[in-house]
Amino acid sequence: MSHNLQKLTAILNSKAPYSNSAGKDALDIALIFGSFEQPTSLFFQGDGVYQLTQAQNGSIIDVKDYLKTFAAFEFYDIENIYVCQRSLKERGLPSYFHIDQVQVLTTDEFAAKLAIHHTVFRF
Amino acid sequence: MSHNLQKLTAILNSKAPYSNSAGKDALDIALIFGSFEQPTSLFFQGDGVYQLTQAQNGSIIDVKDYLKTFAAFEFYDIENIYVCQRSLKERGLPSYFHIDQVQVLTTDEFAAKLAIHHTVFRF
Amino acid sequence: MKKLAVVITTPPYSNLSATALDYVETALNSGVEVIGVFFYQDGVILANQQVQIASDEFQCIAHWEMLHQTFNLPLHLCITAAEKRGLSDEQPNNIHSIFTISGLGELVELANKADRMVQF
Amino acid sequence: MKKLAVVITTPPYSNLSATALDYVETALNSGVEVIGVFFYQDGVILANQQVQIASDEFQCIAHWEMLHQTFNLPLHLCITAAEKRGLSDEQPNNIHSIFTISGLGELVELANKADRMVQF
Amino acid sequence: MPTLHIVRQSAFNTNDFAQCLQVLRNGDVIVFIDDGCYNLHHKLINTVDSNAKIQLNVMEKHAQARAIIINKSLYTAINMNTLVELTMTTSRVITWQ
Amino acid sequence: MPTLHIVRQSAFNTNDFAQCLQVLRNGDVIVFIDDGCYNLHHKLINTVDSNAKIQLNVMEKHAQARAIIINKSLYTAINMNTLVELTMTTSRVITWQ
Repeated sequence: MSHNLQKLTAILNSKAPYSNSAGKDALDIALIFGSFEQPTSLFFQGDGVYQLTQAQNGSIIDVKDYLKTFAAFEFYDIENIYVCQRSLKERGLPSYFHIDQVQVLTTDEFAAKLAIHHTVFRF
Repeated sequence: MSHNLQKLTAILNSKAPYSNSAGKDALDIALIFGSFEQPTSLFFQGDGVYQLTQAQNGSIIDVKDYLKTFAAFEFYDIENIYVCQRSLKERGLPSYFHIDQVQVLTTDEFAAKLAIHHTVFRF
Repeated sequence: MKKLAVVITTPPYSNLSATALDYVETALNSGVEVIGVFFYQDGVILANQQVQIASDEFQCIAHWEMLHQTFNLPLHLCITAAEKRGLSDEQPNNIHSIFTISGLGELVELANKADRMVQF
Repeated sequence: MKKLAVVITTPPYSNLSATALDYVETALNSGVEVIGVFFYQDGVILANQQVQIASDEFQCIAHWEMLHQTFNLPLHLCITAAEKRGLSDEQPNNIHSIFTISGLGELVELANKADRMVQF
Repeated sequence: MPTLHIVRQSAFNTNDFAQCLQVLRNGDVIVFIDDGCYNLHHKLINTVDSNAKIQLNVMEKHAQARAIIINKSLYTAINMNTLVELTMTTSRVITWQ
Repeated sequence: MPTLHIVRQSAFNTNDFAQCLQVLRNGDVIVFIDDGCYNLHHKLINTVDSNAKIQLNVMEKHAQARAIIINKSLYTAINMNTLVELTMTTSRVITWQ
């Protein structure tokens, strides 16, 4: 495989975690890119921010809780994790999350960060 | 088949016609209920009102234009066709349509009509 | 006893279909007569025998099979919707045997016979 | 010449996938090098040989086959997404032969090689 | 002749709940399930006319799985048995999904 | 380094276009395709900062199929060839679907 370490990939999450499989599908991509040592950033906007909420428990509704796998991001060197402050506010959500290293960004900062990436997948 | 002519079925359309197959799936149900002589009403709300817009032409984008089949409603004795006035207004759409017999209802009237039906399918 | 019919339009890889299953199972266990479940739109994918769900994830189909057998619950597959999604009653190992191949006429029948029809 | 890769996540029974096809065909005809199309999520249903679309509706798969043959266009099927939706490379008459069975590693490869990656 | 409205979508993401509110009638019953539970904290909920005697219910386990706090002075937390009962005691069901 | 935003959903139905607007930067390019064409008549379009030099394009045949009138003083009607070109001349693509 040809490596180009300059090529940055962003995964933009826009769906809530359980009713839709988009979050899991995006996670699978993130982990593969991580395991191939591709620099990858995660963005959470809109209902996607619900994927970061503390104290969720999918097992209550028979979901294998893929959110727990988020703890592995560090192992995969996925260290750039950004959440949209405005989306949090609109939903009355606090700025603490079930994983560390989440950076809360204003819309301008969020837009600027997204714009340094070469590829953006949105789920 | 047991017939119960008192049982009224409503089909509530909420999706625009082309990008989503919901409109076609709803139409198939309407025509089957019609062919079994079941009293059936059609409701259009939200982006569903776009299914009634005049001068659309799916063939431009390779869609077999199921909207043309709406002309068959009369033949199937589907005569109660209701559209939400508020949804039209929000979208800047006029009150004329590609089929006759469409009744434009205020939200209260729309809600009242819906509430006389025994079964409501929403697509 | 009141009669219930259910239409399922959500795919098996979404948790929405687990909710539908939960609802039907609860109805059956509380003594409601469920006269049939009709699978339409993406709901039909459940009937594909080749669907592979990781073994540590919720096995929806095994649960439906149990309900079908325990309560003699009719599971109707809309064949038109199924064919659009690659299911075929002409291929071996394709449509799970707990499903009855049906058309939309069956939905008319269910709507007629049921006291209440619910979509999931 | 710039290299393009495309990811398709929308199902064949939606007009959204016809747009994706139109985009890829236009790119190929205008001389862009399309290094691969990767089918993911509901996009994988296109690869199911048993999909039956009424003969008077747009035959998406026939068109993809033509592009595959004319331009030697690689069509990658994400097997994990496919298995969730009832496709199987262990069954006969199941996955259309124009598709290459792939994993998400192929998407990494495409993202790396392409100058631009577009999702449809 | 109340209608049971089963709301399954987040109003932050789609227009479905807004459409549901447009057809609400006095005495109707709402049950928030699945992603519909997010609507407990959406401003649209404040547009429900308090004189219209709308029953607001939440599927407790669906809210709990999502770590959504239920204000029990506003919402009744229910289980699946209650949803089945409500299906039978109301006159029709509309699922907003 | 402009971003190409491909908008495929109606803002009357989902929140996607609103999210797109939140990440718009000066000089970005929007193309409305599929149901995204309905956004030409959505009030959100008025929130696009006229000083930000955002290019607004519409896939002409997608609008035409839907009988959507294109105000050509505001929008550039394009074909699929132009979308392919825009993909290559901008720096990245985000698809809002």
